[in-house]
Amino acid sequence: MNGFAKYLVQRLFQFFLVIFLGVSLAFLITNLSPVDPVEQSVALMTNFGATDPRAVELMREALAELYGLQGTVLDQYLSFWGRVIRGDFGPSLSAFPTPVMSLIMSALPWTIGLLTLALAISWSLGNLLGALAGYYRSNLLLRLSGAAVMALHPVPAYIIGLVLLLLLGFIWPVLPISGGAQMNLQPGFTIDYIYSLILHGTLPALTLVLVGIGSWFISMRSLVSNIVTDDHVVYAELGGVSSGKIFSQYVARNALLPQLTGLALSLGNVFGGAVITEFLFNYPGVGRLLIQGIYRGDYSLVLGVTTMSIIAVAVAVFIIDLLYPLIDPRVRLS
Amino acid sequence: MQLKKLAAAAMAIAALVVPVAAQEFIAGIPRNEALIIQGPAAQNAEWFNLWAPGGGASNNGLQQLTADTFWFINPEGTGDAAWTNALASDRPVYNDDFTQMTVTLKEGIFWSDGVEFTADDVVYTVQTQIEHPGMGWSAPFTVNVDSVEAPDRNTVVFNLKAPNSRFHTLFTVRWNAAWIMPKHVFETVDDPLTYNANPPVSLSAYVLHSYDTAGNWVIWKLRDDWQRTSIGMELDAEPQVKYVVYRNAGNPDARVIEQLNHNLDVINDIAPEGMFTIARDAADTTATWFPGFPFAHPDPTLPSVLFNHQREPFENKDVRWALAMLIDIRAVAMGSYRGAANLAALSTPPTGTAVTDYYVPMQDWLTSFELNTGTRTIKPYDPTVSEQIAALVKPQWGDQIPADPDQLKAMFGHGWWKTDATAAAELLQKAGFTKNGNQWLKPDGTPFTIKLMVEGDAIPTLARAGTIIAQQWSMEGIQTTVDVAGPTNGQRLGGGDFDVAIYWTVETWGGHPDLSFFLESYHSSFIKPAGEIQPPRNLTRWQDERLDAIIEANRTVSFDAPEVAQLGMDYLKLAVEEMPFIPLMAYNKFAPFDTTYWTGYPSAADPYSASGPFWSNLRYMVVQLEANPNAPAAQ
Amino acid sequence: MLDALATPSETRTRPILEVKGLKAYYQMNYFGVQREVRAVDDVTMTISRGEIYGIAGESSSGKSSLIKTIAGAIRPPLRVVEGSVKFDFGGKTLDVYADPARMKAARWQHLSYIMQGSMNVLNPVRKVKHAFHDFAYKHMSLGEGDFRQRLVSHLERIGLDPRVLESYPHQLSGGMRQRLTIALATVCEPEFIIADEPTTALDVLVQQDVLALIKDVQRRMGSSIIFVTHDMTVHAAIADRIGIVYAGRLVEEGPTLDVFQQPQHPYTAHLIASLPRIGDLRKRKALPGKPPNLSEPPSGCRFHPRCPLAIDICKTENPPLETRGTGRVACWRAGEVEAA
Amino acid sequence: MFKVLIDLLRYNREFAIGFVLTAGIFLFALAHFWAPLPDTAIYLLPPDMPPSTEYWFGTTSRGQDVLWQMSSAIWNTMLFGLTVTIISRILAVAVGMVSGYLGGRWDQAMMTINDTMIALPNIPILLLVYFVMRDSMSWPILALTAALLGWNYDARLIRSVTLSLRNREFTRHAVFAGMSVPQILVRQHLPYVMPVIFFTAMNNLIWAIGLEVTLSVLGFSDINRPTIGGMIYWANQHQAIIAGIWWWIAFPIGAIVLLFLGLFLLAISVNEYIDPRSRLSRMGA
Repeated sequence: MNGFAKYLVQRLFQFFLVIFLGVSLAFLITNLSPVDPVEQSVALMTNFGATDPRAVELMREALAELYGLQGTVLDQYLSFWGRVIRGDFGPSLSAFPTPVMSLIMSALPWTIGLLTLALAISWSLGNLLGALAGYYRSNLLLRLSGAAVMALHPVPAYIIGLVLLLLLGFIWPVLPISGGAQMNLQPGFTIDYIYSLILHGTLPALTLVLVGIGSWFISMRSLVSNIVTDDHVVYAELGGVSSGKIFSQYVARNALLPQLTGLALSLGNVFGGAVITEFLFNYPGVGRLLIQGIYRGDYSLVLGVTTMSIIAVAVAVFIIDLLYPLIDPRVRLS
Repeated sequence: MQLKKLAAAAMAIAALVVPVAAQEFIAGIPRNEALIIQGPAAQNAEWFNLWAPGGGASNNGLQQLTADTFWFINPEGTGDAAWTNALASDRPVYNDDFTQMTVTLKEGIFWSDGVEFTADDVVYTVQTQIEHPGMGWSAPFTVNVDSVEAPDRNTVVFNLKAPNSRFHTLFTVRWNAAWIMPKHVFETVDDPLTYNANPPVSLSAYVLHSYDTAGNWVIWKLRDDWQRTSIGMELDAEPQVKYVVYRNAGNPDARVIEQLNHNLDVINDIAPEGMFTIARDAADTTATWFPGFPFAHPDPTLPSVLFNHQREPFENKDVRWALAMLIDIRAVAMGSYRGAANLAALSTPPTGTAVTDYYVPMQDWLTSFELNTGTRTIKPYDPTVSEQIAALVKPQWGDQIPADPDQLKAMFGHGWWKTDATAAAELLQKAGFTKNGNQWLKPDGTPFTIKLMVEGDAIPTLARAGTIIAQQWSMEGIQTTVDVAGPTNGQRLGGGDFDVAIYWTVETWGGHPDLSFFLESYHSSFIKPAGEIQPPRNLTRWQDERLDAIIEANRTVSFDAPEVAQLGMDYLKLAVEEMPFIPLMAYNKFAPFDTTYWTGYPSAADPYSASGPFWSNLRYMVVQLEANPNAPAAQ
Repeated sequence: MLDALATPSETRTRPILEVKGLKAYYQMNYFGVQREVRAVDDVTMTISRGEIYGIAGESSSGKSSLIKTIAGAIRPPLRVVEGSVKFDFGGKTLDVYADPARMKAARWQHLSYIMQGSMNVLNPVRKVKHAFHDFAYKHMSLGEGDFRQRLVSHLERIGLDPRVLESYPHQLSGGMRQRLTIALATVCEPEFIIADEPTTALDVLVQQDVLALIKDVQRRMGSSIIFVTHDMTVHAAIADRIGIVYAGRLVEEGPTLDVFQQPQHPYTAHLIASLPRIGDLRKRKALPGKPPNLSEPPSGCRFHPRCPLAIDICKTENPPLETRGTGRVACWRAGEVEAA
Repeated sequence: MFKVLIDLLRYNREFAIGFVLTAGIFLFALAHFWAPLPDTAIYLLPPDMPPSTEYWFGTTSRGQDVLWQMSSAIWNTMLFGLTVTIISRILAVAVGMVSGYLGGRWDQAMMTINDTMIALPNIPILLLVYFVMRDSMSWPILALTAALLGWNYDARLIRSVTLSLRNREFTRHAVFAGMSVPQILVRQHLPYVMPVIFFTAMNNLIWAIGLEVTLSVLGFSDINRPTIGGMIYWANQHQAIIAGIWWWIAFPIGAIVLLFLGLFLLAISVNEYIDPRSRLSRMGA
């Protein structure tokens, strides 16, 4: 049990380190930004309509107070940590005065849902195919499907998404290409709403799946082709254990463990893919929020989203780390 | 067993795909009662307070459909037809020295919650915003208004701190204006700046029905008591549009696809190619400002080549003229708008009344205008540009291009400057520049290079114009690189952090010859030193006594006085001589309408309203639309 | 069909394992490089019922390949090129390489295998009991309960606490794991057990009782064992007969005692000579050179480059394996060898 | 090494295909030095011309020849990718080998930081950097940023290899022979790590190019400089797809996919070649 405790402590330390470095990095980068929030929103507000020149002066002073950007960089850094802990990134500039946090919170469920679904599919499918391909090396069909997913694997998410959008949204318009759910539909556990969620989620999810499945396939296949030469597998074969059982209980099962760690390590990149996909399909998630924030020069929003996504990914990784021992006895009992 | 798996997967996808048609496009709302308009991705979806910062520019229908104020000007209208009394029963009444404005209000107008609208709401609107700096219209009120009172429930009297013959323009809607606040609602909240006004009470014909917390759509529905609004009481029949849906239809491609799929009736703006695609693939279900090429609706906005007068050598008029002479406007028109541009040689948009008030009368002056290149004088104006563009686009559009020169002028503008490299060279030499090989050197001997700033994706046509002009200058020996500023564009323009930029620094009423809308801010007293933020409009920081004189004169004449147009011409002539910025064209907006469900959209032939979905005049279009009898039956 | 006619009396006398002219080579063709390693070269031998047969030889002499080939535990690039391996289970002949299906069915029921480095033969992420279930359950027609009973009693007999069934391999010591693999190999009481270096990885003390255990089990079940180890002391301890392998060939074979007392092949003599003896203080003379490269073995007798007695014929002619006294030997100068 | 290359070419189909694809595309990219027109020039050719004998891949709506645009675009994109790869390789090798060789506390500390960086989501951080740099975001800066984010995963791989070498005979000998740590790492270990570096380099290159495409497509890069992503960006600006100018998008995407495929095949075949187990089966033993 002691070893288990040690493991937990390590993971916990890692977890906090990720958050500390990530958040500091985010603050540092943003703090160098040339974007002056006050001028940003003055610009946002005076873009249209007659505005008396003298009037803008007053507006500027008023806003400087509202956004409260005083003090040295250190002060700002410390107060930023305070805000991170309180989960308060101040008001969004492009959606003033809505707090950045509430924007993120309303967007987060969409992203989490999309990612979890896509990851679940790509991870299990990729691993299944990869494992089969690694174990039954001669099977032609597996070879072909392998070639297919591997050909897709390096293609950037944006391109795959674009192609899907054209195929299923334009040339053969069968799926909604924009938004998260049908308009004017009450959110809730109704058949209609869930069905609508699935419809709108299909294209983005499919994109992420096609992007993700390749790497799982490849790593799983090589893992398996290594494991099959391990003693315990050879021995089981000499023991006359049925090949189905060997595959499931002696090969795949063991190969899944490193893949789980891989899942934790890859989350960061997966999130990146989600950003692009959400932007492409106008999916109301954190990724779209981030890109909108950038397009509108909304620095508090961009900072907020980046920080939150770093934390979110860290949390997800931590959760996986916590689950890992349940599956690998070598960590649990030692 | 693999085959089985694949087959199963295929089945699953098919199962997902097939019943899509079954799900109606908007839940619970008959498609043929709803007008679907391209909206923004509203981030503050829960926010409906128009008067607090950020709320002021919400394009999701809030100000277009629920807010109201005294007057509207239709940027497309001409003469009196352009003017609409909304909440006010009549035009503004000033005293002789323009220190007091009196407004009489219409009777029988009610808020959507049943409370009657009175002069008290107006007084409250002005006073509350003066008390709360940071509210949208606080500053102009603070600057202008000494006191405001309501002698009776239908009359409001504004006492001004200083003479201002244009004070009423604060309450006159072009794109937007100072909207009247519901006193009875805001009274009850402690801080009007943090109050999200959700759900909003409406003073106009439509009221909030439902919205997406993710900000992808807002649905407005016709008020049952629509007659009790300033717009409703003028109508003789109930508006046929029962619901207005502002939806964020995604990126430009998605917008076009959605309109082709009849899921988006009104597009705000797309690239020319998108417009042409719709015109090609859905000609018989699409209405546009011009029935054929160039399709586009010209906004009363003037994209120009802006020079930073506080950076040498752009303070030198000869340099500015030289750069103008190096532009081949035909290439710019073709490159930016594929020819569908309404060119402007004068420094005011060639739209609405400006055509009759300025462009037509000033043609002779333009043709005879002489420019001294230092070695000789030339007549740079070319009135035949529209014919030349017509010739360029004829191969693609054939019969859609008329022969009649006047029609061509309406489509492509009245004329522009000739491309004249030698004149440009002479002007540069006059300014002390020297040419070394194919590279111009500044008087101090350093190479003359330019960073040309464009905003980018937000306004693709201008970004394209920028790249072409940059190329034309580079080819003539002035190395020019395009610089995409993105969202910092506004800030950098305001801060004077640019050499040369493509943007607009001139916007007009469109429907009225008065130029004060932008000209007021051109007075030298507002010009800031480099680095500081310049108030909106005079982004080039052009400074000229003659200009100040015109502005001061304009302040003293009343809005509708005939002198206004005269002063306007003085300004335009001065602008041609000085070339403070190079006007290019009207901001042409491709806003195709889908006629599958609705007909009777405004057009060049019947310009009864602005066509931009984000313009507040849109409400006059919405209530005029007629359901298409041949529309597919509601599912 | 001959087997079918065989009478019980014959079957009892018939050897349980017959290896005829067995040749197994590593054959590689990778990136155009053609290589052939003669790991097992023309081996012929028989093992009778209830016998413990030990195979000895230096490391990389091919003895491991030989036993793998016999167990049918080889995978490419090691292939059987010639010869046959035949078992005789219950009067039925089973040709390992002719009938893989029956071979698979026979595993664990009739013959089990104890693998080299059996530290890692158990799946690290599954409890021990699953291994027993997977390997043995189908062979003994028992209900879950009875099967469980059988396991427990079997483990106890072998001296293992039945609770090990509920633990994971990494929780057990090397010795316990080795015992487990033996328990696993013997739980079905097979007629034939193949053991590849069963004790190598263990320290001396553990070695002793593992050996004792093997011998004990074998006596109780009367099954035959063939095992490989380079450790002559182990052979001395349990083998009835031993065979000496050099460079892929069987060079000498005979009853353990005779081979130890009267080695007939110079190589055997050397192996035995190099064993430490109590009270013997003479310095052992190391054998010059090292085992030949099996991909291009020396001509004639493969031992001749290192043989103190080598003569011309040894360099050219490969000596046949001939019966001599109680055993067989392949050497031109057999007999002139005397135990040092 | 060269001999190995020949062998691979002769006897490994994946490698052969991969090599041909990559080399072919590289040559095609090289051709842009002989382009008839400057690659930034626009509206010099008739726009929207479909593929024909005159314009093999057609022309863009900006009046450019898609063929020559692609040539420069691939060149610039590859240049970006290689820069990222090289910088990140240096980092990965340094960290990986040092950490692996030192082992113990150092190893733990370095790997903790390493894993931390792996857990950081790249794209948001890159976007953040772009958001800060704006138009001063030149491609070398972008490359540097990407490189700083793209080395951790491979550092882990390299470290594990070095870790295994650490306890090998020859390392001890080297230590006794009094070789300094850098000497040991460079002379003794690097040769073993080299194949891993090569393999990871391929994947990293793919990753970097994908990054370039993604960012440029969003317009988050210098739009004056033709790249694959840039081409798609401009095509989107002109709504090329729905306008039916498919060749403007299809050919660049096709090219990039081929390039990816080529690199990928190289990567896996090399991986197979260096995989100790498949090597084992080659050597026999």
